[in-house]
Amino acid sequence: MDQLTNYLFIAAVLFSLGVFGVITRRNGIAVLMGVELILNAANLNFVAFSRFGGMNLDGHIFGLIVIVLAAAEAAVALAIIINIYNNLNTINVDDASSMKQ
Amino acid sequence: MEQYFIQFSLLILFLPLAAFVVQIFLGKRLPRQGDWVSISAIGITLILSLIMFATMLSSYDSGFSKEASFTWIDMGSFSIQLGFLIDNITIIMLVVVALISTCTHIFSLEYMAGDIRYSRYFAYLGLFTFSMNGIVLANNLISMYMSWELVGVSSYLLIGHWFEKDTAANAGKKAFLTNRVGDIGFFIGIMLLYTAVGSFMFSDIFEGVAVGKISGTMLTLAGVGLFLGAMGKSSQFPLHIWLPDAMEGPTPVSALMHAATMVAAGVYMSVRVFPLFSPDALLVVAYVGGFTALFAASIAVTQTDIKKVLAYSTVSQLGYMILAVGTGVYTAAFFHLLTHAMFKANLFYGSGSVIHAMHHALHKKHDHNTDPQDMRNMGGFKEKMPVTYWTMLVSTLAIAGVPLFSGFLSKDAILAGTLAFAQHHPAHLLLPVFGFGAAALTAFYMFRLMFLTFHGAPQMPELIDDIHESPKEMTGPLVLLASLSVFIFYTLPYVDPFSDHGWFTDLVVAGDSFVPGSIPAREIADHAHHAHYTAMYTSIAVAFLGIALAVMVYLRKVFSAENWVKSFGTLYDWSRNKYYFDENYERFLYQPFFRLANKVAWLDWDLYDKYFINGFGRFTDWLSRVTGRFDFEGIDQGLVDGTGRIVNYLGGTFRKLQTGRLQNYLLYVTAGLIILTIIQAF
Amino acid sequence: MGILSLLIWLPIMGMVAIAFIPRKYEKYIKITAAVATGMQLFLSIVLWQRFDSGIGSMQFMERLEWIPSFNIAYILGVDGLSLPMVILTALLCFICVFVSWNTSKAVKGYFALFLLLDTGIVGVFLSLDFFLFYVFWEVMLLPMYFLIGIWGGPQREYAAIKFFLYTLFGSVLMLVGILGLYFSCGKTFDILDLMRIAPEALQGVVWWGMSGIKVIWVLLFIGFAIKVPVFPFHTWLPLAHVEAPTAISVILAGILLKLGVYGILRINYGLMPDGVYWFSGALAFLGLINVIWGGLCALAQTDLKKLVAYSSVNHMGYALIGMAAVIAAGAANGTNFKAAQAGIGGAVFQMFNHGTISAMLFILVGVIYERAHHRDIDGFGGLASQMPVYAGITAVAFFAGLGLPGLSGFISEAMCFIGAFPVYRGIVIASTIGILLNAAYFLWAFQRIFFGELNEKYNKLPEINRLELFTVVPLLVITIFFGIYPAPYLDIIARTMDMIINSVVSLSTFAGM
Amino acid sequence: MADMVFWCIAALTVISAAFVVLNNQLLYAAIGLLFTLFGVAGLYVFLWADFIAGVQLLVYIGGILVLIIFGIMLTNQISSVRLSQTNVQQGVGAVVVTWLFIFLSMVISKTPWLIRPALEPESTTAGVGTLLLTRYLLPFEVISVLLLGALIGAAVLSREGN
Repeated sequence: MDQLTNYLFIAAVLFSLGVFGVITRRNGIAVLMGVELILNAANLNFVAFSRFGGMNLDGHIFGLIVIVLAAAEAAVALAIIINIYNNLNTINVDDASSMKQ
Repeated sequence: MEQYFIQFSLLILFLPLAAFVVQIFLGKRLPRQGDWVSISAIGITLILSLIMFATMLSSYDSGFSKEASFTWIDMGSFSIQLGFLIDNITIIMLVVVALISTCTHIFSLEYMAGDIRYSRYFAYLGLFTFSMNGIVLANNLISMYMSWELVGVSSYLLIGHWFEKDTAANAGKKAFLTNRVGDIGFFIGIMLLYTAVGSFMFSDIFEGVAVGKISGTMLTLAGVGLFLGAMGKSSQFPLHIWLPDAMEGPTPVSALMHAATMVAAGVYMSVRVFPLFSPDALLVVAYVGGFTALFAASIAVTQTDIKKVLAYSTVSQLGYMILAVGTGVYTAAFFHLLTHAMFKANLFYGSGSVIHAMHHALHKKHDHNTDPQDMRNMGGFKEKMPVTYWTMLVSTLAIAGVPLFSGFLSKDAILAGTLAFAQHHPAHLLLPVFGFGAAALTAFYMFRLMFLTFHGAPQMPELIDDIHESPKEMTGPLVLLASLSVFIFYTLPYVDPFSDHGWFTDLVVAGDSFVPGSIPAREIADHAHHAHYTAMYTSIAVAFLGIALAVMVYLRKVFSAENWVKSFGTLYDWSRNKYYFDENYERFLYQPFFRLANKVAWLDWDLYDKYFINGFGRFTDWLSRVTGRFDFEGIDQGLVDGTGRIVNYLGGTFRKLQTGRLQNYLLYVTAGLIILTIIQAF
Repeated sequence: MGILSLLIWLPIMGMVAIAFIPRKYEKYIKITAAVATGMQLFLSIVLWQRFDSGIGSMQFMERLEWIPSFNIAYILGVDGLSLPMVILTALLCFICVFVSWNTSKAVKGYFALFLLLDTGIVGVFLSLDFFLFYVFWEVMLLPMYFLIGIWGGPQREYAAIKFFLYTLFGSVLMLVGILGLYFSCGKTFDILDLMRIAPEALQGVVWWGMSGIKVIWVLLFIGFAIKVPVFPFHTWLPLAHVEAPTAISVILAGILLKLGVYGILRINYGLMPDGVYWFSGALAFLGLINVIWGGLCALAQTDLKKLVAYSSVNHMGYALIGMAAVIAAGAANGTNFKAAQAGIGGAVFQMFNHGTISAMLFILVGVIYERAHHRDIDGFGGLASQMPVYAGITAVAFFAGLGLPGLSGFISEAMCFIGAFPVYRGIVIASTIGILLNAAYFLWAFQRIFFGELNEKYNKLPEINRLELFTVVPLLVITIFFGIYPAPYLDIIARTMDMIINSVVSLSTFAGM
Repeated sequence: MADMVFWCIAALTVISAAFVVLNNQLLYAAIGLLFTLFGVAGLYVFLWADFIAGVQLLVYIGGILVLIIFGIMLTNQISSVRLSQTNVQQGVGAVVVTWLFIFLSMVISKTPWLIRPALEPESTTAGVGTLLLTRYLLPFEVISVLLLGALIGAAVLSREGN
């Protein structure tokens, strides 16, 4: 538990799973959840580097900012999704293609 | 009193200006259109001048002189001082200006009554008096030049007083421009003197001339330059053309400016700067003056317009004065200026009175086509206008040079000086010929004027009943000035009608010229004195010859004027048409000048600008078209669009990868990333 | 912020304020412009009060770093040469706001551009850094282009583009000259530094076989000469003056032309005294051509505004002749310091006087144009009886233009002549013909417009109104005041003129060449 | 003991994360996300990041997750049978992601990480607070403005009848 690589591996797993989710899911909300996983992986890395880099608190700050961004992103994304749903009656990202050429 | 002279001068100078300002801004709103403002201002001026005159007479000091200056411009090195120079000449001139100006103001009360620009007229008179006094009082060339030009402007404004008439407007412009020609010479003279001496003050300049800071050709040129100014203002040949035209102005103005004072400014200036005229310059002065005297008299002989006769007579008399300056007897010139101012102003007032009467008579008959100034329409006015007749007769006798009258004294002094000059420089015999010839002609044409106007049968009998003597405002000045044409006023305290010896000759004594090598004034005076009797007898003889001729032709009709006209055909035509000066100036000076101006303007605008400057524009335009073509067809169509077409083709190929599905892209990205790292790793 | 900065930036503040006023409140826009320029005028008078005329060098200096890597700084200062010009600018701009009070086309844009122009002009007069000088010089150009091109007469686009190209051509040459100075004089744009360095640093500089001083002198001279305008570069002027709206003609003639003379005196004379000796003969000769050519062209015009425009060409010729007189102070010409002072003082005074007189003339032309809707001199006649006050004021303005003593133009013209006479006798004598030409074209025009029988078409023409009187009378008063008592003006400039003369005389090595 | 707890939490995190991306029932996936987030918070504690852990709990679980569940509820009629979804390109995705994981693992294990000696664990709250209000004041303010903007934007976007 006192090894950097352990945390990095866990973060790598989370990241890979998040990417997989984003690539494969068709439901917008599910895609969003994949993004949350990716963000958590990144956050975990930040904090881990902070801990093993001499308890430098800068990493924590970045982590905080990422959390805030995630919150903002989630709020906006969900608002968009609900809008799409209200207009198209679906939340599948492929179906929302009226802006496609 | 002498200690107050500077203050007096200030008042004399600025009171008329104050009247001018008041009249311009308030004139129309004041009761009686403010004429009383002008009259009281000029009246005070006259009183102050007379006080100064009386003081001068009581102290009886020929060397009196008082000067005051102040710094007007001071830039460190370059500075200009302005100031007053008050000596006996100044005081006499101030009295002349104030006196004639006052008479004119009073005369105008009636003459100009009911004029649409009545207050404006008085305002301009004030401006004129101010600037004329400025010339008189100046102790330096700059303020003299400034006043000089201002006089020109007031003359312009007054000649053009009835500007609705094109002739009046033209005459004003002509007067100003002709004067400007002279002024350019004046200014060049000033610059020559300043460059050499470094000061504008008369005293400094004279000193500089005396020590030889400027001499030889330069001094002559400077003198001629200054004299050119005098020629313009005093209407000397060949710049004489403006004065007869200036008669378009109101007659009182003609009396004040174009007879007595303004035109005399040239003479006054020549008298002032006489000490710096080099002998060569003086010769130029003498010939111009002498020629003008005879030349103008010969024109006056045939004129029929009463004011034109007087105008040419003025030109001729001014020529006399200039001649006197040129021959060195400049005090005689100034003396003639003084006497001439009185009798010529009087003659103009007289003519004004006649014209006034004619005008009213014609007005009553509703006749607007007959020229009220043409002597051929007059005749027999003697009984109808006795005051006018007698006063004019006195002045005519004076101008003709008949003993007992002022003109005799001054003219005699001039002729004596001229004769003496010719005796000592026999090469210049022509000068006295000019002088005596002009004297004979003067006597002739003046009496011709008198006879045609007042004697004989009325030419227009239907008018004669309506011709009346003018009111007191007009006859008052006539009587005053006529009485001042009697010799006694000039010879006191002596009573010899055949000698000019009097207060004037005692108080105004010629000083030596400052030009090294000139004849001393004492010697000139001696020469003139020796020539005095010869000149006197000759001048009396020619005067009576002229008068006799006039009597025989126009009164007794012994000779027929018509026959003379026939036998002198060409000469008569030339004289009648003023030797075609106006026409020739028009043809050889003005017209070519305007053509030049139009050519230059055409060159500037239609050639230089249109073709040369805009040519740059056209060339650039052409160049830009060429480059534009190259740009479009070569670079744009070939290179740029070629690239575009290739890209278009490739895009068509690769577009199949574009699914528009974000997740596909993400997959590609991830896959690409991995492939890249694999390549990197191995 | 010093008083000089305030003077420069006040109009810009006014412009910003105008930008926030909605388009429809035209009245408030005009009032804002009037307040901005009025405050500027007030400040310039304060500046004049606090100015010490006993000192010839720069006063009220301000200095801020701007672009240190190129030695570019924000340097302002005022001396006897620029102070009167600043006051004149402030005065004319203030007056011009009222001249254009009745503008109805795009009022907001008009006044905004006008204030920008104001800033540019004052900036040029006050800046002491060459780069800043150039920036303001260009700032001035652009609003002028739009003001002529949008609010002008029928040929406005043509006139505007011509003005623009002409001036831009000059600016480019000037920029090359500036860069030449920059690189040959120790890489500084500070004019005061350059004044010390340039005369020596430029010694012996040779470019392509030509003396560096001569090249830079000519480049800068052409740049300024176009503004003056000197003879072969003058044809933009009649067109631009004729087509521009009245207020802009006033600014053009009243101030912009002075920038040329100012530039020559400040830059060419200050930085390259050697060149002055080399060029002064040509300068006087160009002045002569300006006088005669401008006079003859004016005589031939039938358009009143064009006549006044050509009279500007004529009048600026006198200033050029006066400027050339500065070499009279040199040893080669008998160290006639008096003449040099008279000449250069006359030239600088002529700048101011022409500024007031030509401004007056253009305003008066505008007055008649607004009533009769044409400017054909022969198309009037007899107006003196219909509009006596207008005729009287015009008469004074015309007389001032023809150099009548008692009005300011006379003194400056006379000083120019007197100063140049010892050095250029022939040229001065030839150019006195100009005095006659002045009188001829002004009096002839006056006669055709005002004298004779009243033209029946115009028997209902209204007299000049109060607003127009308000714009003309201050200029009239100044013209008369300085005509009678020029000392206040000459006191301000005298010491600075001494400095210019001394720098030309002492730093110049050309005198012996 | 601590080791075991660590591995348990690590396992919980990874397994529930896999559940999130693989389960077809959206609601279950969301529940899985809940556990993942808990697990990450636990890991933070092991990394001595007490403040971040707290924030993780408050913001992620208390805010974002609730928001997501709301989203799911609102976009699927309760009456409709399955709150489910289908997946695409699973095969290719799996291959690519596996490769990605392998690559990341290689990077992690081969990199000579520079490890600084750790200090005694202490509360980071004060340190983070100080940093936020000194060195990172501007980013802090910017991010708060961003958050505010995002919230307002979200509110505007989801307004009825838009």
